[in-house]
Amino acid sequence: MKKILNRPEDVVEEMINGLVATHDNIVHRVGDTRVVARNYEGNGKVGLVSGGGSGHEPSHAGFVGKGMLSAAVCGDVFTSPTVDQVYEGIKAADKGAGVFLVIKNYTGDLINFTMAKEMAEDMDNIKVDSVTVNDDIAVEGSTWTEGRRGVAGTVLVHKILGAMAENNATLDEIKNESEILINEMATLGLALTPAIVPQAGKPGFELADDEIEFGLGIHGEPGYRRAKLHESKAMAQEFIDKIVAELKLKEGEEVVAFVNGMGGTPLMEQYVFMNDVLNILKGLNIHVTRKIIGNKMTSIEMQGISLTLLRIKNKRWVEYLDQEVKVAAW
Amino acid sequence: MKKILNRPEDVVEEMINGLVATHDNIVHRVGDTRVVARNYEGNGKVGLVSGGGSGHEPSHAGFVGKGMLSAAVCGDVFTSPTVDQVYEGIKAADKGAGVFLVIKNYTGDLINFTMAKEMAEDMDNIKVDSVTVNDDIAVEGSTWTEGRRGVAGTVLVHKILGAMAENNATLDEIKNESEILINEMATLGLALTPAIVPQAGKPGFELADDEIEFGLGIHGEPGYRRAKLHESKAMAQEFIDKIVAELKLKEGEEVVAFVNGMGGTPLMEQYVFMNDVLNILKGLNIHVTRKIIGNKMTSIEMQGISLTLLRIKNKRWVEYLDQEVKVAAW
Amino acid sequence: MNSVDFTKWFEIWTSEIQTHKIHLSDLDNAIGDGDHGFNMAKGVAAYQEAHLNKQDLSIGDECKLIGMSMLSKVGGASGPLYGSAFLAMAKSFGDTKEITHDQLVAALTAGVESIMYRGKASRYEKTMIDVWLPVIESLKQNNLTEEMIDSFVNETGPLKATKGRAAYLGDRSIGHIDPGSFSSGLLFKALLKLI
Amino acid sequence: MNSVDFTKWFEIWTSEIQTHKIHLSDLDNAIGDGDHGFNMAKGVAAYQEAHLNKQDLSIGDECKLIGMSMLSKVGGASGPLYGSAFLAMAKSFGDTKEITHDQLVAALTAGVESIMYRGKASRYEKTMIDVWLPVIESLKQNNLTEEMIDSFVNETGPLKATKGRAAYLGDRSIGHIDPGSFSSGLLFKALLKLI
Ligand SMILES: Nc1ncnc2c1ncn2[C@@H]1O[C@H](COP(=O)(O)OP(=O)(O)O)[C@@H](O)[C@H]1O
Ligand SMILES: Nc1ncnc2c1ncn2[C@@H]1O[C@H](COP(=O)(O)OP(=O)(O)O)[C@@H](O)[C@H]1O
Ligand SMILES: [Mg+2]
Ligand SMILES: [Mg+2]
Ligand SMILES: [Mg+2]
Ligand SMILES: [Mg+2]
Repeated sequence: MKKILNRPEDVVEEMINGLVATHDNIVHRVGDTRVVARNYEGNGKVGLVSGGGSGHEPSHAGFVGKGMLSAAVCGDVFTSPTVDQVYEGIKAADKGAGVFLVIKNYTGDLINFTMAKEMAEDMDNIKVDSVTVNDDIAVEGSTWTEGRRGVAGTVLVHKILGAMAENNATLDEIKNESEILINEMATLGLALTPAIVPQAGKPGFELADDEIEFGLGIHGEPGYRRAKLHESKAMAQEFIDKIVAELKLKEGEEVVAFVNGMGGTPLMEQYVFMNDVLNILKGLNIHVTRKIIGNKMTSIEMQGISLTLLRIKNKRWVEYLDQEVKVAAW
Repeated sequence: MKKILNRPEDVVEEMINGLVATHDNIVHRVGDTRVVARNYEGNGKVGLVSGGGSGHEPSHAGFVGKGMLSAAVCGDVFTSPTVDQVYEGIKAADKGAGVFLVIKNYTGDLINFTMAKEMAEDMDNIKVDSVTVNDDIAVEGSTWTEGRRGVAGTVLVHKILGAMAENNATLDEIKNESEILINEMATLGLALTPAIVPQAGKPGFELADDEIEFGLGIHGEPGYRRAKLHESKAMAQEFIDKIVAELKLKEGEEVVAFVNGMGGTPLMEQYVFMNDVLNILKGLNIHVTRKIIGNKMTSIEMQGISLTLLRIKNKRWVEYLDQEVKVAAW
Repeated sequence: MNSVDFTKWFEIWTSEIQTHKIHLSDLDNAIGDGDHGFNMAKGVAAYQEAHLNKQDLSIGDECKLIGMSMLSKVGGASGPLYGSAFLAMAKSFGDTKEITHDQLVAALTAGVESIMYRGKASRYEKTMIDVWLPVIESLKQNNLTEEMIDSFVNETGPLKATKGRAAYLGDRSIGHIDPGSFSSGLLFKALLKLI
Repeated sequence: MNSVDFTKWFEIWTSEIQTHKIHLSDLDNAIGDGDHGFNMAKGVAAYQEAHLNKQDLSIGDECKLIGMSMLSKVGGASGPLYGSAFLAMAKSFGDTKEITHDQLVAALTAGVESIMYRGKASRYEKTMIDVWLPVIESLKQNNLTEEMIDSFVNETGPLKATKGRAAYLGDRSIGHIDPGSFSSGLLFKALLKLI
């Protein structure tokens, strides 16, 4: 393991300290909790709370600030935060209009966020609601299983719901919109190299020098297919075919295209991939109204990429995406 | 070589196309040149042009836009752009008040930018001036040699001079300020893994599993020392000792601290490193007025980091750093 | 079982967890995210530390102590699942220093019900439930052996996961032992030493 | 030398550059950024292509063609250095189809002066200048041999670079042949075949 670190067990602590010191004009740490909250008060507005395991930087703390998240709860690397930490996050985010939780669909996140929600409701009378993002279509969902994982699309959910909250939407309005939103988006990712959890010290899986894995999760969970490394164009085509089929995207429809780097993949490659994505979508006569690129929902140093398409069912989503924010990483 | 690419020889073309398509609200490509220019006109203002080899994304095209660069000229990977491309960049940036070139101190950049400057002056009567950034103190400079390399500090130069240009500073004012500025900053970097130029297909150097290289250049040029991988704290200490000595930084002075990721190093590690940097500077009673972090001047997928300190000799530099910009990557 | 033995149960279990930390994470690596050993080790270490300052706890409080440790230190899926199981057991035991076999069975039943409620899972979904349920069954019939526990753990191998992180693998989860089942196996093998 | 031979010079050189592309980059890898072979190959390919549509060029125009190809396609240090050298030679030759030995020497002198002006370098700084200058010297004395050219190239090995990218290595540049000197060596060995 080659990393710029001190003791592996201190990585999350030191990272949070570095983060809040760097962005002290935007965020602060709540006491000695694992909660990064915004300096902006937003009194009377719904508070938006997200979080999950660390290792996805700039998610989620990099999206805390005016117009986006009220607080992010940072778990250990790739491990959902604990109940009491999420509970602290909810309390920090409550400004009188209730708190909305953006949960990614993993058992751990769901249980911890749900139990924290119950605590805040029962003990503090805070109105709490939530959405469970499950944009990763690599894993087939059914009501009998865990369903699909929540991955990069979560960032778009933060941005759109964050703008709504900033514009004084109510908890119910946010809840309703969130359910529409998550049904209009789909993501697929692939990895060229694995991520190494500092405390584990070794990669969670191995890939040969010419192998890639399609459909890999943001914690290195195995995907749907191993393949030989091939051209960017072909990878973009595979993703678009699957996403278009899943969303039943039709000619003339409008989408947001979000190319997300997994942490170790340079922007050079992300732009090349985006170029292929846009060319293919153009060929399908699907209009890309907004393009978003960069390392936003990462998997530590993993080399890889994901593509999220969001059908613009509501024109206001574009305005929400465009709305000014004051966060570290949008 | 494991990269998301089509044909290696097309990487710069496809990257530029992807970049201008993604950020089409901010920049455009000038004809079929390698010049990325901003959409914002800035009539009557000095045009700021930078550039160099590709592979440093988001530098330089990611900093093109209102309040920062007018145009960026993209060379082949790690290769200075040609004379005629820089000349096109100068022409695109000229809005009647002259053009200022930010050159990084490499023979190739210097020769190509200088020849292009002469062309624009002679053939188009454009007033052109320039600064040569040489912030990398890993390599000792003397008037008899090439002097020091230009590295991450260049990004701060872009931001500060860009704000000045936006505020209608003249070419002479920008030139004068630039010379003061570059003398107040120093950078040191280190690498954990090498970068691979797509057309070369193999790394330019090798590092053992537990080896790092101090003082490495942003094109993989060898640095001043190989060492065993050690703690982030110790690396931060080594950098700060050298930079403080070079800048003769004294207790009570104010600096900007810029931690730059080399492309493959995740934000997690950058924040840990920043945390150490801030702690050490605090111990020295040097005030860090602004902190900047992220992958800004990269070396493709290289894992590594650099630290730049800029002594705030002029309080307005802080305002210039804070001034709003509309670019892809600040 | 008295409170001294009861405490011993957790003592043995928590030290077994530390011993098998790497193995648990390796199991999780195959079908999850490779942290189950670290997660559990962190939780039991917190319990061990908290325990240093407590003496003569009632059986209920002992359960509460370990439950709160798991809940507030572990995160992930296993933290709140084990946490809420131990809290449910604490409630079931109440403030007592001696428990009967029936009380033990009742408390474990409350524990597994809490796991099932929180995890929205039932048997044969390749989770720790596949160890808890048959163990409780055998305890009721008073015929639980170490070999049986091992076989409950191993029987999670052929199952296809439909809950937890391993579910995302679908068929590829088949053939691997569920890490949470392994850590639960350790729990019940520790118990067996004391009853 | 007539223009047919002159064109042959560049033909041989450019094909030699293609042949040694990898070697040139490997040399650059040791003390630079590993692109000298790719840079040069790109430039000479552009020249070769541009040449297809041109016939019967004067010697000056031939130099201009290769100079512009280097200048507009190569980038880096070598592009504008070779480019401006060839352009200076074009100016020195002018519009002629036959040149004398003295004209050749004069043009090469103009070429190296342009390199020295643009690169702000002089001899013994471990650059292509260390091949150009002694080659011109020997040409003047009419005693240039292939072995001499090789030795000029090899003599850059022990030098410490003080100009170009290799200068950033300081002492670590010692012991490696300068890539630009190698490509210039190829240029003059090609010339030797025709005079
Ligand atoms: N829905 C669920 N119901 C019951 N147990 C579950 C559930 N999901 C996961 N588990 C158990 O938790 C274990 C994984 O724990 P751990 O690796 O610590 O958490 P995470 O999966 O969040 O990384 C699994 O092996 C399984 O036994
Ligand atoms: N200042 C200079 N003067 C003369 N020649 C130089 C100078 N700097 C570099 N060179 C030559 O250029 C060669 C490197 O060319 P190349 O690798 O193509 O460009 P770059 O160094 O920009 O990557 C060196 O080997 C050297 O011979
Ligand atoms: Mg986990
Ligand atoms: Mg180069
Ligand atoms: Mg796990
Ligand atoms: Mg080179």
